[in-house]
Amino acid sequence: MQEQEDEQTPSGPIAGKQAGLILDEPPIFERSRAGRIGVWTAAAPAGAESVLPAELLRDSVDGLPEVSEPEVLRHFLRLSQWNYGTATTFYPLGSCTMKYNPVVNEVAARLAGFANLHPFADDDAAQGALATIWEVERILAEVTGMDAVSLQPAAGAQGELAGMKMVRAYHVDHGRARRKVLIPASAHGTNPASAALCGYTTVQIEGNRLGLIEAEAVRRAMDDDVAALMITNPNTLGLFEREIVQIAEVVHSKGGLVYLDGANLNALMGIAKPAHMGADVMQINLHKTFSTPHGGGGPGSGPVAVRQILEPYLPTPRVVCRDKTYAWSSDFPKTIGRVRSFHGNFGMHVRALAYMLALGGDGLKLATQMAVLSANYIRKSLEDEYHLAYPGLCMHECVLSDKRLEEYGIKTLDVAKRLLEYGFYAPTIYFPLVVSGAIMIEPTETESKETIDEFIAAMRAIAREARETPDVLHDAPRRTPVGRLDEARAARRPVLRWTKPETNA
Amino acid sequence: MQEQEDEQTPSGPIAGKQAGLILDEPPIFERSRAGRIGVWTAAAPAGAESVLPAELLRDSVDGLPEVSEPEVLRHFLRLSQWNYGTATTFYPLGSCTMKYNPVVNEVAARLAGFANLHPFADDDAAQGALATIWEVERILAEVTGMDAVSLQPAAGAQGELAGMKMVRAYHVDHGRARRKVLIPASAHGTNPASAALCGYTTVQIEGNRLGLIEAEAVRRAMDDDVAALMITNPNTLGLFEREIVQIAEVVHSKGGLVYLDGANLNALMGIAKPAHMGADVMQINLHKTFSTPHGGGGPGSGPVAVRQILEPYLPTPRVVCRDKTYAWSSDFPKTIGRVRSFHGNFGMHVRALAYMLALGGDGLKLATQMAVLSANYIRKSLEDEYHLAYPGLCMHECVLSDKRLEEYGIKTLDVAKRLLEYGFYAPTIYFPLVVSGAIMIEPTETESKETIDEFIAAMRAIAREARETPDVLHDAPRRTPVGRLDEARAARRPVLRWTKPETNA
Amino acid sequence: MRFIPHTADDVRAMLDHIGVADIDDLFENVPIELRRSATLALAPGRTELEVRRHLESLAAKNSAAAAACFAGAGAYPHFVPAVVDQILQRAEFYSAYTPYQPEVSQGTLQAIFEFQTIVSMLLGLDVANASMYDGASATAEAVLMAARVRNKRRRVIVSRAVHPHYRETITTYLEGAGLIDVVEAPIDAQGRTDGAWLAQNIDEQTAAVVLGYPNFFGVIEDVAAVAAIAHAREALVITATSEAVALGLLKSPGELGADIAVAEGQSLGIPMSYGGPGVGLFATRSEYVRMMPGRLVGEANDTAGRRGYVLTLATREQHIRREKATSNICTNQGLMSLAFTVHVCALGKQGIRNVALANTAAAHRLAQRLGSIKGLEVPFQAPFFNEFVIRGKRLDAARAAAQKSGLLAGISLSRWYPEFGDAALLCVTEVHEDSAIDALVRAFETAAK
Amino acid sequence: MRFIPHTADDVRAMLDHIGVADIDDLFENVPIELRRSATLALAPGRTELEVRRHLESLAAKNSAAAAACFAGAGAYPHFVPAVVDQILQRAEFYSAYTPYQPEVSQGTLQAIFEFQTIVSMLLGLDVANASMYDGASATAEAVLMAARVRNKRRRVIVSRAVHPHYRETITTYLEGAGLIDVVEAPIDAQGRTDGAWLAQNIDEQTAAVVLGYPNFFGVIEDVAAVAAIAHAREALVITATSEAVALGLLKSPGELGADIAVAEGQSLGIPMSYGGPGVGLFATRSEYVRMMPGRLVGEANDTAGRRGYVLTLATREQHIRREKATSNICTNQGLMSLAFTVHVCALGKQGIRNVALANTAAAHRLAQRLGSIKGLEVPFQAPFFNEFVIRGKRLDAARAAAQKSGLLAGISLSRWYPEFGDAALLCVTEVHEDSAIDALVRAFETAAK
Ligand SMILES: Cc1ncc(COP(=O)(O)O)c(C=O)c1O
Ligand SMILES: Cc1ncc(COP(=O)(O)O)c(C=O)c1O
Repeated sequence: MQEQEDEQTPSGPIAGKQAGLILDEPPIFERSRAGRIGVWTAAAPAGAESVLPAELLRDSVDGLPEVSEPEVLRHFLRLSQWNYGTATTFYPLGSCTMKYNPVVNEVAARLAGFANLHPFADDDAAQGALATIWEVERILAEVTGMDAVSLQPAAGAQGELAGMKMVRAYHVDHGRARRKVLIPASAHGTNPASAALCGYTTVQIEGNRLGLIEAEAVRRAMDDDVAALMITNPNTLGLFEREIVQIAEVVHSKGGLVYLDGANLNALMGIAKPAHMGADVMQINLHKTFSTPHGGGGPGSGPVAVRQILEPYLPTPRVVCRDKTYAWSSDFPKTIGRVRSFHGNFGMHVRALAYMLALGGDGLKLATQMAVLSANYIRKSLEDEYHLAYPGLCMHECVLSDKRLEEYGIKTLDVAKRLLEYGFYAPTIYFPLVVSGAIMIEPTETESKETIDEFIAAMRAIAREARETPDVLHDAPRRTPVGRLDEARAARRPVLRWTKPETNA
Repeated sequence: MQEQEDEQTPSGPIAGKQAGLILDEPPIFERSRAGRIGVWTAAAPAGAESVLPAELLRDSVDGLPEVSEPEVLRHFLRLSQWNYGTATTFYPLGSCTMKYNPVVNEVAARLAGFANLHPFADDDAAQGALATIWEVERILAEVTGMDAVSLQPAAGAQGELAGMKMVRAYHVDHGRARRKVLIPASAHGTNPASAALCGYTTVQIEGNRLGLIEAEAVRRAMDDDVAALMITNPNTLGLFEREIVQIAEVVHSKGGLVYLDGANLNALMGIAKPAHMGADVMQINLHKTFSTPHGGGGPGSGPVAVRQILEPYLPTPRVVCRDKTYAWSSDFPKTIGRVRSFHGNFGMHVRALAYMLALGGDGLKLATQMAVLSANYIRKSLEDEYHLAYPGLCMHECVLSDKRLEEYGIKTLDVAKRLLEYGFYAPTIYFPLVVSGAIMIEPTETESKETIDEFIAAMRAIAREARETPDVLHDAPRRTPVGRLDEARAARRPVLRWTKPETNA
Repeated sequence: MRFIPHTADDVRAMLDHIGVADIDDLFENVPIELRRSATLALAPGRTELEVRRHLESLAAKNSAAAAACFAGAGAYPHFVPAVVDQILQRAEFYSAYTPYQPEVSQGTLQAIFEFQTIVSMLLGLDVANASMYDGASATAEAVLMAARVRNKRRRVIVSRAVHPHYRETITTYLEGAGLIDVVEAPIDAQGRTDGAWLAQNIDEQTAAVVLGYPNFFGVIEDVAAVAAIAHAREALVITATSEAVALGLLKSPGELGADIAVAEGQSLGIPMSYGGPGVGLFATRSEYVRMMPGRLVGEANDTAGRRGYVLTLATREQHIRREKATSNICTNQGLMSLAFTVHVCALGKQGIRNVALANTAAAHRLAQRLGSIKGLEVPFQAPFFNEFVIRGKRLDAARAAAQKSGLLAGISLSRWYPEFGDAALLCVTEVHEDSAIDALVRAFETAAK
Repeated sequence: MRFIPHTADDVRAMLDHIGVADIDDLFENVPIELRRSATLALAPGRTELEVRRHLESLAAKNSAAAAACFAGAGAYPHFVPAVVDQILQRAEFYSAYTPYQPEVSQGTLQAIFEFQTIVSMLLGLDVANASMYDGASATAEAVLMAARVRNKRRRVIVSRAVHPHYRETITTYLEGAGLIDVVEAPIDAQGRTDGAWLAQNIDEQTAAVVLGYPNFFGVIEDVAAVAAIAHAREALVITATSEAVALGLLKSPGELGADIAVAEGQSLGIPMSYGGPGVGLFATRSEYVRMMPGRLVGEANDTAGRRGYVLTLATREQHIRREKATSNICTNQGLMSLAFTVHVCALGKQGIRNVALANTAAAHRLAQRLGSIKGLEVPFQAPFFNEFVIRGKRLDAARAAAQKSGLLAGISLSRWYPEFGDAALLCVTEVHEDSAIDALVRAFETAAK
């Protein structure tokens, strides 16, 4: 059975090697043995136990593992090998911009002058860090056309939160907060969630049959109780909102603001600036467009950029520059305040700067061009085999669906699981919600044509398998470290932490 | 078939996971596309092409790959995942002391103050490096009991070469070079090869039925044309040469010298000092006993240590210390000269020092004790299922053989290949040559009892399989990235470099 | 370009396949006016060597990074064993996304499951999430969650001894998000939150009370006493810990009665890095699990019964629930939670306690030495962990003098607590060598003369 | 102990299973007198923090490491892109042994196969081995191999312009190993090996002639001319390159007629690290492959026809052939060959040429500037790569002055070449910034006044 499957596997990352060995590794607590230690800390100084009143102290933390350093290293090395990452294979996860993470960024962020710097160091003893933040802000302003930037937010969603808090502060300042925020149906979940966190009611705007928001639709929904439109451009269908300028005019004409979700900035560098589209405020995901690693779910960095009218509301403190000397300033009375401690995920700022300098203006534009080229190439190569949600040119990603596979009993999930067996990570699936069974593919500019061709071949083979041997897809993946996991049961009876097996207790 | 096999697999590193995915990767030349580049070097300065006469220059190097940085990283990451290493699994390779390589060693060797130091830096601007070498020499002298040490040799075999060159220089100095070197039959191949490189004829000494060299056997072979005895202690059977002191006396009584192969020093720290055994000269493999990584075949470091009578012959330059100031000195007229450039594999000296300091005297002794304990535990746990080459206590390793499996058509090679499938690297096999079908197991002190128990269980299961389902062994390994490779054919028609496939040419 | 593999031939072939003449044609849906004005006035790309030199020169301008750092206040200098970064540099970890496809993300998932387990052990609560951005936003999220749990109540009491950044973040997060008042609880003479005030002010309108543990002054709050009061009025107790090492020694928040406990995990495994990235820890009682913000990883079995891990209870989250989600958080601090996990595993049960003991002993020794200098005093008598306040007339001069000798001699408190006058918060950990501590004492002695 | 997992319980259980009472009983075969005197007078173990501090303090005492290094002479300051070390830090690579079990060592094996391919391309010869210790010992092994190939000949000619360490190593290796004389070929006025002398002295007793390429003075030898002479007398030509970057620009040794070409690979991917570890490159014509020293990796197929790699032609080696082996080498420089491979792949065809061009252009510019300073001269007129000799009366003073400004201003030649008087060897590479070059010129100008 296994072998039969193998034969059906076309060329691609997994061709040419045997099934391979995965070394197993239990939760580290099961490796624990009383008395082992992984870092040899100096013995606690004599008398240390009695420095604090005994009633304040706990016993040693029950359950923490006791393992030697070799075991710690081996444990996490084995775990790491169960992951796919962009560094090991193509990771066409739509909306996530899984581009290559340059190694030099990692070196830069680890320089002692950055890594060992306390956030409350005096400004004059931290000029390099301040300059780093300042340079990143300037470059982001240039790329987006916006007037001012704060790097404080920790990720895209927090950038949205900061942005929408500013929208709110602006309106409060101009009379009243207003109550509604318009959000296209295709928007990312963080958009409505962030708006709600600011106390706004969300009003959904539907796209037209081309997947686009029409100025007319916005006009219909727009009134003077609308604080803002939160729009993603290119949108999550990978399409450029062609009426964006008119849409912004509609919003502005009623005193509303335009929040632009900048998660898809990788499609725009050197091509179009959000400020020119009419955006008043946007977040930028450094971990998407500017190559800082996703880290298995963070840390990210979600700078928020604004036009002049919103600048007074930016989070504080902000870097100011006088006579080539940088300083933190909190002297912005209208600020929304802070959204987190210190100065943001500074380590990510360093990495982003390294990337920006490496590419330069031309390189950033080239990145956008090649990302869009690759996405269109994939779209064109798959639209005969898969239903393309919306026809025509796409930007940096394209959205297919399982529509044509349904008749064979195949769902998007099956396609995704089978792709894993071909040695590729899966595209984003079932998002955006407006496309039933969405398969959202974002190649980025850092993948070679050969890799993309292998991916296309795999996708085409899977479409064929769907028609001819659908069970191969239903049973997939069989060659990954584990097979399909029972998520429904996991949610019904959540086991969210390790506990000692009863028998050992 | 595959699945049937799975069921026979007992608990151990591979239990509990599916077969797993290995991502394939061709030779990097097949990834090459004209115009790609992985490091963006500055364009050659204008006119650079004409700085040198054109007839001296080659075209760009034909065949070198052209790949982007993401492809370079991905290529080598995938390759790395096809390897077992001590960091990922138990690696009981006898005679190689595959102990844990502490991570802090790697950090230390990469400190800019070491990594960026030019070997011809003035001594006063390199005091830290000189002190590092000095400290390592002092600690090695203490562990071995020897009087002086040179860290110049690049690996164990080069340490042997330096040592035997010194033996020769000594004898030349004392009249004549002599012509013969006595070497036990169980010795490592580098011993006779090193002796031969010094112009010596080797005379083989057989061990007794306990696997040991008897003083009497040495006496019989010893005459005044014998320059030295090269002896390994503990020997490659993992046995301590009990008559070592008497043996040395025999050799010395005829004016010969005793070369001790110190590759097995991990069995001796704090237990017995080679100098006290009568050794005049020895090499130490820092990459075995002192935890510097083996690196897939180096770099190693093979310091040579001597008693006073041989000190004048040590390689130069040597570190000397006056008033707490260190300097290189070549003022040793009787030196054998240098065996390589500069000061040895200095990066390995830094790592070894980090290790020595971490363990300290007590820790080094504990390492030896636990290494010997683990080896005996394995021996005791397997001697009923496998033929034990020599009975009784062993030191840091034990040698089994395939004697009892022959009747089932199973050879040592089959056992080794099946072990790979169980998730373990194989022991050293077919060495030492004096044991037919040798299986030489060295656990070292850095493996936990649980891991050793898993290994024992696997070995016992394999012995059972040999009797019951021998084909499972013959067919092994089937779950590694490739199966058994045709080594005979590879040697008959050697393909030692990549060439463009004819069709693409 | 070294990160972009497309050759001229590739581009041509791809354009042909798509059926467009050139790259610009791909952007025809972008209005031409936008395209015309999109030029980037940025320098051209640089070689890796140039990039590295530029960043190195910036790093070199942070002289404070080379100082012996006696500053804590939310970011702590601790020793991180090399094994931690060895793991963080595994590209399979750092270059993966949030583990949406569990079959090829078991490494990340199991590591998070271990993280959740460790966090719940340290905080003494049933369940922990996969991380929040940092201690400050985790505290704000805890307050929001408390307001959901006690959704009829309109008030949250936050101790003035909670880290000022955490308090500011609470304020920002709460502004506009429902109609909840934040009331500040005062500090008593011992540096603790004023118990008497709390006894009077926690009422039926109070959803939760937030304490630092230890608080911003390093002082160990009497959480149990506060919890007794709060629980009597069915208010929740939230503790916020910015020095996670303390959790290796002090009674856990859960044991003392906290209903939600959050922390900043930077102290364990993560360099200070000018304040970020760190990692927010978030734990609570299992009865509240469906009200929690953030991702959760749970155990699951595959079709063959193998143990594995998946993202679970996602119906709380923004990508499913959108405006009704428990939080807007999406990307969290994944890799930093791994750093935390590796460090705690390497320390283990024994090691974390040893480090905590070494910290508190060293801090108390220094407090004693400084307190005995004429003109200086340690104003708060309540037990503290590894930070303490020192007060004195010439303190700023002393700190400036220390700085000249390469010491970062604590943080001045006046910007947040003008009422304390000349006061500084000092921190001592296992990284401080005797020589640096002696130098600090000397600098203070000299300035006091 | 943090690297040793055995608990007291483990030890007890293992001893019981073995059937001995205590640890000492395991050593009963070791004579008691030896055991009694084996105590180690060494300090107790240290924590990781202490170890790191100690090593950091030693590293800090190497002030030369921070200098702008204009010294080459066998070890070269080059830029190493970060991707190289990222790969070297993969524990699967660094913690593996020589790939004895090919099925679980394909990573190492394929990387070596790629290394062999790249080395043979760079050196322009058919076949390269898996590495030697360094350039010096590779040269000595080449001489030994030539003596095997021409096993009736008794003489080897080594140019005086070959790196002094390489020459010394040849002498050491040859001493006693057969009866081969090493004869030194003189240098001509251009800094090249004296061609006329060679024409006269290469004879039927000459097994091989060894040239530096470039030679120790950076000068590009006329290998083709020497090869013509040598081959006419059936002597082999060996070239030794210590600056491997030159191979990206200069005609390959193989193309020029070398029969064996060796090199030190440190320049590509490996920090100077006080001179080691580097990596020795070794290549020759395929007809001599069975006479080669060192390991070889070859392509092979598995039982299912899959492509894979194995150690091959091991019958040349010590572990099979023992005293009849072609060399005693066992452990080589595996991980450094990987560094070399990764760096060359990252540079690629274009990049390596660009770097080489940048090097030679910068070196020539500096030579010109220095040569035009009064009192200084560039004595050799032959073309050079990135190193050149400079001579002048007050040179040592100039170099000392430069050192004060943080420059390592080349290597004095007098210890090896007293005949040159006050002369130094300078090296310029892509790492030298204009500011450092200007500072060097200024220091020399000032001293010349
Ligand atoms: C379109 C869009 N908006 C917002 C976000 C939220 O960004 P983050 O995950 O950094 O919080 C994402 C990320 O997935 C996104 O794809
Ligand atoms: C007993 C013995 N001697 C000598 C050597 C040679 O050491 P190296 O490989 O460092 O040259 C070895 C290594 O395998 C060995 O095991």
